[in-house]
Amino acid sequence: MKKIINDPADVVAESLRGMAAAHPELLRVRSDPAVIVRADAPVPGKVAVVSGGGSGHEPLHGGFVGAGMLSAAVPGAVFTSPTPDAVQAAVDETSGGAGVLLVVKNYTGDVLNFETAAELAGIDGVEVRSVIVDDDVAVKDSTHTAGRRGVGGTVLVEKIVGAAAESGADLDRCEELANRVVSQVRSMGMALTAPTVPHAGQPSFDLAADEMEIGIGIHGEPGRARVPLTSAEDIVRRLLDPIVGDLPFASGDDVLLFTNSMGGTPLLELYLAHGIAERLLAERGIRVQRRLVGPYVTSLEMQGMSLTLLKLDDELTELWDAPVHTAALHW
Amino acid sequence: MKKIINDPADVVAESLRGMAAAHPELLRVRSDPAVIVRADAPVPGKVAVVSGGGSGHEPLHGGFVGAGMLSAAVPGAVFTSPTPDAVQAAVDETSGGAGVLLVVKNYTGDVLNFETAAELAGIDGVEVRSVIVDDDVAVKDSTHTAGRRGVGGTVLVEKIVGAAAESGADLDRCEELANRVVSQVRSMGMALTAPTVPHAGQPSFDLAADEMEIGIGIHGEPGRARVPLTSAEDIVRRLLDPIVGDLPFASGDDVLLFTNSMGGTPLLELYLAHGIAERLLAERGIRVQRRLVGPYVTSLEMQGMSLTLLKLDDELTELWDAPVHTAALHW
Amino acid sequence: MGCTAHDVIVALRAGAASVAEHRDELIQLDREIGDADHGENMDRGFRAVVSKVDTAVPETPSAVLKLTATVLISTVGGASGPLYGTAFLRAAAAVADVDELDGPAVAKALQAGMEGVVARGRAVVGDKTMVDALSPAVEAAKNAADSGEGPAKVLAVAAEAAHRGVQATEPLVARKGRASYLGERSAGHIDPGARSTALLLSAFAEAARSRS
Amino acid sequence: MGCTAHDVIVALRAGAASVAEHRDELIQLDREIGDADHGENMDRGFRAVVSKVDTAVPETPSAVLKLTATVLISTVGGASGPLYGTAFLRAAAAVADVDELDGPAVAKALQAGMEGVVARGRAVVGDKTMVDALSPAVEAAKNAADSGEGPAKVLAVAAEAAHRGVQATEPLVARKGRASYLGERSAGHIDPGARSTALLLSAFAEAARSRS
Ligand SMILES: Nc1ncnc2c1ncn2[C@@H]1O[C@H](COP(=O)(O)OP(=O)(O)O)[C@@H](O)[C@H]1O
Ligand SMILES: Nc1ncnc2c1ncn2[C@@H]1O[C@H](COP(=O)(O)OP(=O)(O)O)[C@@H](O)[C@H]1O
Ligand SMILES: [Mg+2]
Ligand SMILES: [Mg+2]
Ligand SMILES: [Mg+2]
Ligand SMILES: [Mg+2]
Repeated sequence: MKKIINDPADVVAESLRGMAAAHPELLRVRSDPAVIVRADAPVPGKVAVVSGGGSGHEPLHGGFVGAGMLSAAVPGAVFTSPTPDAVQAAVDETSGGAGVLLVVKNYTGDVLNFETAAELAGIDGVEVRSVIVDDDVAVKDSTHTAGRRGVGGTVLVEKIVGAAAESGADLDRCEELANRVVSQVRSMGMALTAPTVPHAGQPSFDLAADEMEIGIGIHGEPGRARVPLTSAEDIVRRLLDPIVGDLPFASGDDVLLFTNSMGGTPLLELYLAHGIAERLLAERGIRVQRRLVGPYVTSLEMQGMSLTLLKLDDELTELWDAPVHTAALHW
Repeated sequence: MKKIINDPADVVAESLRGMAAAHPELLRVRSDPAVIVRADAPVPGKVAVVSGGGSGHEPLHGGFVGAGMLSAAVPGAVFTSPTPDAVQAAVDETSGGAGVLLVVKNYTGDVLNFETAAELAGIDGVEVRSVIVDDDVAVKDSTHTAGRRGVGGTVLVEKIVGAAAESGADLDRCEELANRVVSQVRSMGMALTAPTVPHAGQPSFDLAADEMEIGIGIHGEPGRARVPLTSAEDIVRRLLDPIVGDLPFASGDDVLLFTNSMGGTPLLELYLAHGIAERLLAERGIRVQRRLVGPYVTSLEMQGMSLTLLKLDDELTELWDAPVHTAALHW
Repeated sequence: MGCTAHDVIVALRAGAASVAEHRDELIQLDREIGDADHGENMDRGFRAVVSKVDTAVPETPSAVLKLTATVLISTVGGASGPLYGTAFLRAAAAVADVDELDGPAVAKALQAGMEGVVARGRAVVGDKTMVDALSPAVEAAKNAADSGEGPAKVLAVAAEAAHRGVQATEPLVARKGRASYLGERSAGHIDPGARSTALLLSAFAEAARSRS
Repeated sequence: MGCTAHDVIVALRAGAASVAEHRDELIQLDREIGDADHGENMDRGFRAVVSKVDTAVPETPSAVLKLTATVLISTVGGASGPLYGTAFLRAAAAVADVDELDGPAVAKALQAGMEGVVARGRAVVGDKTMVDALSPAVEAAKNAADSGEGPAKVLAVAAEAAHRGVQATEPLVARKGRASYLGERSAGHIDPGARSTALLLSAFAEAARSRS
């Protein structure tokens, strides 16, 4: 295993120490349990937006803590959802009296742990609501299964609802907006290589030199299908077609296109793929009005990419454009 | 070779197309020869700051084009410096009458091609100056050799001189500032894996599972020494000691610490390393006043990192803090 | 002879040792159809349990189980943390009023534990989860307790049934948890959570046997 | 019999073909002590030269060499682009007034080319660069021309000397170009630019030979 780490057991804690050192003006980090908190939290009278999940997806979620986005992020062990006490600590640190919205990616672990935390916080008298993000069209949705995963769409939910909370929107409104984004966002990802979890010490799956995984998640879990490696043109089509077909997105729609690197894919390739996606969408008459291109929801050093499409309306566009001051998004 | 590309010969051109699509408000891309130009260039009455070099180091340089930083970036083929006609085109597109400053990384190819371009531009009546960045302490400096490479320090030069140009500083002043930064900045890098250049199709060097390269550059050229893979603590020390010893940096110095990912190293590890560097500098009484942490000068998908230290004074700090609006740096 | 609080602690230590010993195997199973952390999660959790019961010294079996639940919930994370946590919490509640666990109490605790897992995770038998190990274990335990067996025997048959349940997960297509994302590709692999359940029950049974 | 503009074009085509054929070898040499692009750079450049001389049809040897220089400068990039470009530019200037190149003219062109490389790159013999191939080639060419040899023979001895120069780069520690970053580790490898120089000279010599 080739990593710049000390003891694998200390990776998350040591990384958080570095993050705290890197961004003193944006955030503070508390430990035991670990929570990344906006520097000026709690902000009185405003809804706090809290998210979290396993570590290894950086900058998700800690890189989105700051004015206009998350009030706190709760980092679990690598690829392991955080525990309820940690989520509860985040609620305690950020609650400003106007309620707390938990943004939860739809994984059994995240849902169960955040659910428990919400119960505990409710007992303490803090009004807590949860929104479940499940944008991954690679997973078949059904009431009998765990349902779709939350992936790239999570960033868009966090940005938009964070902007609303910053502007003073109340908890009902933040919840409604978050659910609106969830209902209008779809994603799909692929991988060329597997990530290596520090405590596991070996790649999460084996992939031949001429193969790729389509419909991959962000936890090193294998994808839906293993297929021969093809061209960027083909890869982008394979991701875009199911996304567009699912909502569905139609000619004349205004959208935000988010081209995401899974970590190990260089920007050179990512922009190349983004250009193809823009062209294919233009051919369908779908109008890309906003874009985000970069490594924002990663799976350690995994090479691969995902595409996320959000149907925009004036309100969502305005909230997307609103100022944001975090380590990873800043405008 | 596992990459999200079409024909290897078209990688740079296709990537630039995607970049243009991604950032219409920041930049435009002209082709034949390829140049990434700030959207509002030329800005009359202001010094234009132009840089460039081989592609594959993204976001360097194109990601730094925009208000407060670069007026244009000239992307060569992957790891190959651009040709003089391309640099000249960048000068033509950005010259606003107050002169043009070329920020050149110290590689024989870059120096020769930019030198020729400066001559050509001079013939056309545009006043052009060059500053050579050579911050890599891994390379022994001598008048009989090619000298030190330009690496991470380049970003700091571009940011600071870009801010000065934006504020209306004249060419003399921009040149003086750029040279001041060069004289006060030092870097060193290491790698865990090799990058694969698309046209080469195989990794630039072979490295065993338990080895790392210390003193690596950003072009897939092997480093100064191949040593057994060690801990993050040891790696950071091996980079920091030569940097601190070279200028030298001393107790009481105010510095900017730039912890850079070579591309494939995840943020989780990078923050961990950054935390160690902050601690080691604090132990020496060197005061970290500003920081930059992320993948800013990369070598495709290479796993590894570099550290860059810049000695700050009030003026440099103010210029670092000045607003910047580019794809990769924005505040 | 019933199980005292001390006996339960000894059993938990044995469970923790078994989890530690099989950590890499559980990681490998989870690597195949999940995210390669189940062994690490369980090991982290049970280490914490062991170090906690060393200092806290709870006085009834129920108190030991409740402490175990709290520690697991706050250290394991992932899906298995809340699920195992709830199982121990419900087991604690089910035996709240006794000082020693006899055969029927052990069977009742197991049953309550499983009901807790189902209440939280909504999995049914055949979904390829720890429920596939728990369900036959609970049934076997109940039968043994009904025939008047003591804790050691009840746990022994439960463990045996659980291991059969583990094997039965192999051909299944997962419908719950992370493995469900794989669809058909999840078939042909054993469920890691079912495996850890069976390992724990075996360790508990062995601890009870050597005590008796 | 001297070399006309047409002959120079034929020689350049042969050079381009040789570079294309050895593209991967040059990449591999550059991979060992550089950045794995020399073969790609040269191939891109000489392809462009060939397609340019097809359309532009320059009328004198000097004009062909000058066009080659401009195309190389604007397509090769890297260190080799300006260096080879300058070499062809200076060679063009050196033979500006003749319609056909005789032996001495070829030797003069080579000499001027090398001086151009040195003027730009400031390398001396032993720095492990293309100068290590050019320098013996220039000397051999001069001697042959002085003894009255024609272009074919002048180029042949130059090529032969260049190949010896290439071999001589192997043990050297690089002091110029990208390989110099490797310090002592650059020893034990052949310099890619020296190799491409020798390949070009061989191809030019072969073209001249088959014509005569
Ligand atoms: N809904 C569920 N009901 C019961 N057990 C489940 C459920 N979801 C997951 N599990 C169990 O949890 C195990 C995985 O645990 P673990 O790897 O620690 O968590 P995660 O899946 O979050 O990485 C699975 O093997 C399965 O036995
Ligand atoms: N200063 C110099 N003088 C002469 N030749 C040089 C010099 N620097 C580099 N070279 C030649 O250029 C070759 C490398 O060319 P190339 O790989 O195309 O460019 P780059 O080094 O920019 O990647 C070297 O093998 C060497 O022969
Ligand atoms: Mg997990
Ligand atoms: Mg090069
Ligand atoms: Mg798991
Ligand atoms: Mg090269």
